[in-house]
Amino acid sequence: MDFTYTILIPLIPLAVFLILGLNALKIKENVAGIVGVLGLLASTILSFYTAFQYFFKVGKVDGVYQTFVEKTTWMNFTDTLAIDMGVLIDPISVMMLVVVSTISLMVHLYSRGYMHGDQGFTRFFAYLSLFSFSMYGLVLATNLFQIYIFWELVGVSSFLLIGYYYTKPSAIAASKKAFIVTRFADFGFLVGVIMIGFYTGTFDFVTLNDPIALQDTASPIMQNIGVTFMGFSVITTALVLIFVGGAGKSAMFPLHIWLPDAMEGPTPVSALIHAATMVVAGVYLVARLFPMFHFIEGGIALEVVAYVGGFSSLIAAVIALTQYDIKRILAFSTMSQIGYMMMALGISGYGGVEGLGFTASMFHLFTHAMFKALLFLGAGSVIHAVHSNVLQDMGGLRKYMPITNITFLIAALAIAGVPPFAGFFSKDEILAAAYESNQLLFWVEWIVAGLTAFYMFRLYFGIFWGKERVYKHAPHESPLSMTLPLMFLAVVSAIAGLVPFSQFVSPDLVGYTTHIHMDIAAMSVGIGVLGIAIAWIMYKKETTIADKITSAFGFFYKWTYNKFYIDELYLFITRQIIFKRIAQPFAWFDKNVVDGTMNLIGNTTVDISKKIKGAQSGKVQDYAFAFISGVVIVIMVFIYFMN
Amino acid sequence: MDILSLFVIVPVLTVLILVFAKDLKQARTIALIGGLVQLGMAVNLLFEYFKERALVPTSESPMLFVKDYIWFENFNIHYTIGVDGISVAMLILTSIVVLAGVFISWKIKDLPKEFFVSLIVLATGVYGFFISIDLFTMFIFYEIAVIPMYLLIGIWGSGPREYSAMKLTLMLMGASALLLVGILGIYFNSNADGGALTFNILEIAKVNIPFEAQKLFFPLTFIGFAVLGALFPFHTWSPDGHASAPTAVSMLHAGVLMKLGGYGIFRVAMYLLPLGAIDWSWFFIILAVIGVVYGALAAIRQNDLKYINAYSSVSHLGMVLVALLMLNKTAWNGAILQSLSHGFMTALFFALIGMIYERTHTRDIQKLGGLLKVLPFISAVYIIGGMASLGLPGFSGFVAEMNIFVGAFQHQDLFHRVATIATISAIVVTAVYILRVVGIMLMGPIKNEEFNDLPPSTWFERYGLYLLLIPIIGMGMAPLWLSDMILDSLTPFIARF
Amino acid sequence: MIPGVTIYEILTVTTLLFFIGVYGFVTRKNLISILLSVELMLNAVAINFVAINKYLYPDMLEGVYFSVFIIAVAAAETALAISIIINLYRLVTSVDVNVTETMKH
Amino acid sequence: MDFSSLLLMRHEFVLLAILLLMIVAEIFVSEKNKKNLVNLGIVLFAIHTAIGLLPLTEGTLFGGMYKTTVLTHFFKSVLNIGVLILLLQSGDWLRDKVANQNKATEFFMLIFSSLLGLFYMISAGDFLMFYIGLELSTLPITALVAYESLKQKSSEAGIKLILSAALASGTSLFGITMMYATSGSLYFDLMTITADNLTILGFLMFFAGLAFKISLAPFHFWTADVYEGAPISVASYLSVISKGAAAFVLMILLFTLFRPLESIWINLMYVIALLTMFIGNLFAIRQQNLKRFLAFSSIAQAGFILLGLLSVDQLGATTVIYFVMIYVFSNLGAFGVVQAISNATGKEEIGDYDGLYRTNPLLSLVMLLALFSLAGIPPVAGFFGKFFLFMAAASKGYYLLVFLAVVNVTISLYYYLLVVRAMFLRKSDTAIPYFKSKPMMKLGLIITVVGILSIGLYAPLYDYLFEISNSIFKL
Repeated sequence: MDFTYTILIPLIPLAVFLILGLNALKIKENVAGIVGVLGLLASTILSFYTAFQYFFKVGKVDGVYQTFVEKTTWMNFTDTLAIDMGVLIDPISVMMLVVVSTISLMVHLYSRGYMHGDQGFTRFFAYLSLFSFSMYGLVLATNLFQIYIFWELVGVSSFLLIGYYYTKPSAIAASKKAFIVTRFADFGFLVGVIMIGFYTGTFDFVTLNDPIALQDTASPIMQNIGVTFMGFSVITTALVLIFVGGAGKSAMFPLHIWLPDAMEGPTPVSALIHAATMVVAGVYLVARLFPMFHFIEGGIALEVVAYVGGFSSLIAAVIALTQYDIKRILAFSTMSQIGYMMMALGISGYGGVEGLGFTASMFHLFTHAMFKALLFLGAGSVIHAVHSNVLQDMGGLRKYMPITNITFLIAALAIAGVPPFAGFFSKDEILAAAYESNQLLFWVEWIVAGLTAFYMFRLYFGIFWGKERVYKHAPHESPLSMTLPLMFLAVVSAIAGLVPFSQFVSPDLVGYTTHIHMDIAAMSVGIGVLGIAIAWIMYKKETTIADKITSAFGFFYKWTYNKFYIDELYLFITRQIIFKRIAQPFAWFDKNVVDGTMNLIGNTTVDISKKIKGAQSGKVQDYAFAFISGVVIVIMVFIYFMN
Repeated sequence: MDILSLFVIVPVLTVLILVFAKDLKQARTIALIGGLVQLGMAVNLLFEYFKERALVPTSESPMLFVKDYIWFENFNIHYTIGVDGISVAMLILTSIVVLAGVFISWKIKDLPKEFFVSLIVLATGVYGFFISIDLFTMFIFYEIAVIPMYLLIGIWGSGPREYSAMKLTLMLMGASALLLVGILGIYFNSNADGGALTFNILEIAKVNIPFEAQKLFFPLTFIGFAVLGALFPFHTWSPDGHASAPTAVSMLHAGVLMKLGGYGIFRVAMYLLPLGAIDWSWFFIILAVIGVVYGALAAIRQNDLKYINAYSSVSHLGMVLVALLMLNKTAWNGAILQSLSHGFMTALFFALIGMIYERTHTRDIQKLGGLLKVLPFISAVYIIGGMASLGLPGFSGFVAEMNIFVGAFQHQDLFHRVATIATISAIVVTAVYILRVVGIMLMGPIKNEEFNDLPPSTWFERYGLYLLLIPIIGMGMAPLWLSDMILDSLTPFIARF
Repeated sequence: MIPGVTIYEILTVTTLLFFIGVYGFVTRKNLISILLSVELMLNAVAINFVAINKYLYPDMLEGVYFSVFIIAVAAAETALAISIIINLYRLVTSVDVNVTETMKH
Repeated sequence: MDFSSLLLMRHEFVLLAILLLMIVAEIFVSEKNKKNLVNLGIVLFAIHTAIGLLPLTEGTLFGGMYKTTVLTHFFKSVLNIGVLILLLQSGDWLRDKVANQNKATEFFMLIFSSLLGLFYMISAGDFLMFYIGLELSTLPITALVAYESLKQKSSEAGIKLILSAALASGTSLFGITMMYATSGSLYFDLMTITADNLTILGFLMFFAGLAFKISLAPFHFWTADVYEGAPISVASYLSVISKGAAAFVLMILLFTLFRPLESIWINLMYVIALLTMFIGNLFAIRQQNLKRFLAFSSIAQAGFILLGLLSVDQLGATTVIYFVMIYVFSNLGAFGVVQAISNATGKEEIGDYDGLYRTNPLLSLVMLLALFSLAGIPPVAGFFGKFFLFMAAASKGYYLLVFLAVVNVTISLYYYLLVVRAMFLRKSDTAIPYFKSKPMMKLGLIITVVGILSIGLYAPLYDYLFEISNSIFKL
């Protein structure tokens, strides 16, 4: 089967981007919307066609999913090392195609309503297309460098979209922050990529992930495993660095600070980029290199992934408890859920059921994309109605916005892990996998599950129940263009859990069957329901319980509310240390010392010139004296000293 | 027909015709035609080069279209010209930037004729430099390229123009003091294997100059050229010079003239004195890496757009030097690509800065804001330029930097590793200062009422910008043909190491 | 050739004479005196030539002729110098060396 | 001895003839037509120059007292052309200012005698001839320095020059006596120079006298004051013709007569070259008066000349002559512009040149070219001159000296650019208004510009020089 046509999947959005971007000021809103949606629709159809072909027609040969690669050389580094461009079709990339297409199409549709009347409508759609192009390219990348290239491109699309409202200072700051933090992480990624390229001689995923070569210390890839860098094998170091890149994009602690601020972008953007697709790129990256992570030095790098993921999910869940900005709550929730995925990858084994963590992670990525996008779009709908993101400005909206209410509830139940919604299945697999391999992480994640349920329902009750506020004009349900995607996603969120995911996605590309782990399911549902119940008690009607708890845990509350002051720490480091203590002195040093030295040379010359002007005294006798002295000195030097 | 000498003859003819121009209109028309012809020649040369190269492989003849005319017989000074892939690329860069410079100077008011004459004299020097194989000729063209800067900055500049012009000229001429000694040293050692003394680079490259001489003359030649390439701590002419220079001059200077430094280092210092290069590389790597990081950090705190761009040039060209000193093909390829890429990018930036300044009469980013709203085209191009500058894939900067990083990483010892990683870290700092400008100047609220109705970009400004954008994106999207052409031309160089 | 006087004595005298001239040149305040000092130096040289010729290389008269020329040239020189000094005197009514210090640095 | 062999002195004879013709003409020309004497003088000199260009056989006269070779012949022609340019440039000044006072003939006579002196100095084969030539070149020019008898500065300059020159020639002669004592002759051919102390002493004292004429530091102090006080054409003559000839003679003597003392004078030249370049440049930086400015600049240029001497071979000889030749054109260009402006407006300060380009573009361009040539900026001739001098020094491994010399080039560039700055960069409301130069001045400037532009690029000239400069060792 020839999958060359899949190259069109990214190229169509690129074309749309160029058309809209170059004529951003000329194209009318309607045209832009239609062009954008149609373009993406085409890509979506192709994606689904590919998925269908791959999973059900040609992908499996002898029970193993094949990897299809189409590529061409893009640039040569050395005689052996080159960057290729192309498409790689394997289970996870196809799965990602489906996710990206679905969410992106929904967001496109939704944006037509949400962004209606905005001045930069065309620009917005151009950016969305650019993002889609980059994300498809990332997903289909055949090698590390290609993925890095598109990695950067999604970063810049994200930057452009967060800064979409470019006259708003907070949006500018957020876009800068997002870009620079991820850029910092990409610095690690890049070094990692270069290290891999140098020590293994290739960037190619297929070569790198070859499990046989990875287990053979004489293979070209493994030859340099013994070379150490900073205490670890270079390849482990490289993998950890690559993970740093992934952690940056996926908002893992401590590189997560950009994600909440990124909510300054229009809500559809948050749904698409900062909830469903781009932020999971880090997970995808680790999954992409999973065989390497797993086999190199017994998976030390993978352990790092697991703990970072686990810790991030916990800290994000805790912070989410106390936030009031509804999009930020969702952002921390996203971070927490990605932590889940990372953790799951981290504890996963390789073959057969061992690979449950991997499968679960991908599964959760899939389901999470659906319900988290739904949550964001729902939140967007709410914000659209009340013109505020703050929880305190909302309440009792269920009467005004029935569709939003229901779909939001479905999503909340899904994320809380209540069966039979999608989240239940994927989370169950994750917890089961964790239980098998790492008890500590299991318990952490179990608690997080409860916290998740609590803060999600705090949010839900806060918005749709509780006390009704005084609105400037009565909130109303959003137009069909917005509610239709909500409904579609709600349906998907409800039923996606039933997909037999492990049949399609597994580390060793051999499908296997999973079943629900009843004991673990019971535990997780239990704590989930408990969380919901507490939220019910506290927030369904306005009570003072929350305030009491707040004051009881005053110190802890303050720290959580302020996100553990991590932002402030960064600010301190950047503004106080890098800007004031390093950059400023550098600028000063340049102006005064380096430049000063050059000027000093010039000035000294002129000064000497001034000082010696007295020698030309205008007196002929002085001249004569100089003349005679010159003769005498020359004579003395050449007769007495040189001879 | 000698298609290379045309690169000198055509500009000279342009100058001679320009002398008879009566007013701005005539002057710019002549300059434009001259520029177009030069661009046409450069593109034609590229195709001719490919045709010829297909017939004559690099191993047989590193340079093509070689023409040799005896000049000063007694010194064995020849006017020898020829090109390889590197010089072809540089010639294209030059012709594009010159043409863009003419577009940007479309409305120059004061002494238009003289302005274009000086500009094209400068271009002549640059063209000549890139086609020379003879060191003496090369040195002459080098100085011809540098000297018009004095008049260009001094007459048409702004701010402390007299000071900046003088500083720039003296520092560059002071550097050529070292260079001259270096060149003479090479010349007088060019008979080390018993042949005749010669200035011909290709001939000298066959000679093994004694190690002691290489050790002595490499740093001289290197610094001589590197001052033009803004090597720390000899870069200080650059910020002041750029800040005072008129737009087109900044473009040409940063875009093309500073490339003479890297090119010269490569073609002369390293090609002819390889042992010296190996011996000294550690020292200059330190300076160059300092330049990379330091330039980027210094750029963070500047408020004058031109200073930001000047320091960014220090940083970017520092990378060129680092890459050259890494002594392998990949890094060299990166260095040359970076030269080209920086040439286009920085010219683009200076053009944009010029346009913004012309409209708002300030270059202080703190006084500007929200330009995206009032000057959408210029701002959008600025953002694209910024993205290219911070090494975003799809633009030329990325291609160049990746080659540099991968090449630099080929060294396994700790020193090179640290240097490499420090260099790579600059991409983060670059992002900071680029986004700072974008955030403050292009985004945000409009800070000054007067800025609400600024005139939109004119056709000639747009042409100038397109001219520079096309190669930036072209190189970024499809680097293979260019980088392969350069890689191929690097073979004789790597053979010396 | 003066009996009883060696060339060294003569050369010592002329050298002294020469440096007296130099000394006078540097210290005198009157332009005419300076001119006289110069004459002393030239005369010292003239004597040198004659003495060297006579004592060391008596078979050719090179030194003697040279001294004749020196005297002649010195005369011309003096004439020229005096005329300039006179001209200067007409302009500033002084022949002190310190009136010739307007151009300096 | 055959009288026709006296034709070897053709340069001198023709010059003498036109000198005498001028005297005769003075007698026969009526009061009204005095101005035409100037034209006559120039035309006569042009004829002399033309005759001088005809080929001449080599040979010696008077038992070796007078020698002529292809090289001296060539160099005399260079001096002729230089003086011709100078006369063309000063033609207006002579007609407008000098001829009225009935002093035009004197000017020509004095200039011609001085040039005659230089010719004899160049061709001298013994110290007597040399001394006479030297004095014959100095004394008339001293008279010319004090030429403007109504100006105190002119007289001051004259007295400074004559006193310093007398001191210098006294010292020099004293040195000659020492060498006479040790070597037994005054004929260059018969002198046997050995490196004993007395000879070295003699040589050093003799050198001081010649260094005075080339204005090498520390024997240069008279230069600036004299140039400033003298009429511009005289300053120009001093800085170009007289200095160039003296440098040429110095080279001949060092390369031939004093060759045995090579180890001594190489070091001496090394030190003096550095000292001269630095002193000349450092003093030049601050000058405001263009004549003083050019005086110090010419001191620095003299320092560069010494670099060529360090390679004691054909290469060095060629580069020195080549440089001097280029220097003649460059410096005359600069002096010419100064003179043109001084004649028209009487202004001689750098500050007066502010905005000159906008009012007098062509003059400014000539000045620009001349200054660039002096500074050594390609592609004008000065670059080639300097570069080859550096090559000569580098060929013997004096890289440090070359480096310091190029540093000096940079310093000198600074002050040359100061003048360029005034002319091109500045705008001024009181800029010198546009004036039309007279045809002679134009011609004078055009010749210099042609020289400046072509000498460097036209390589066969250098090759020809290289060929003939071998004859220096025959002297």
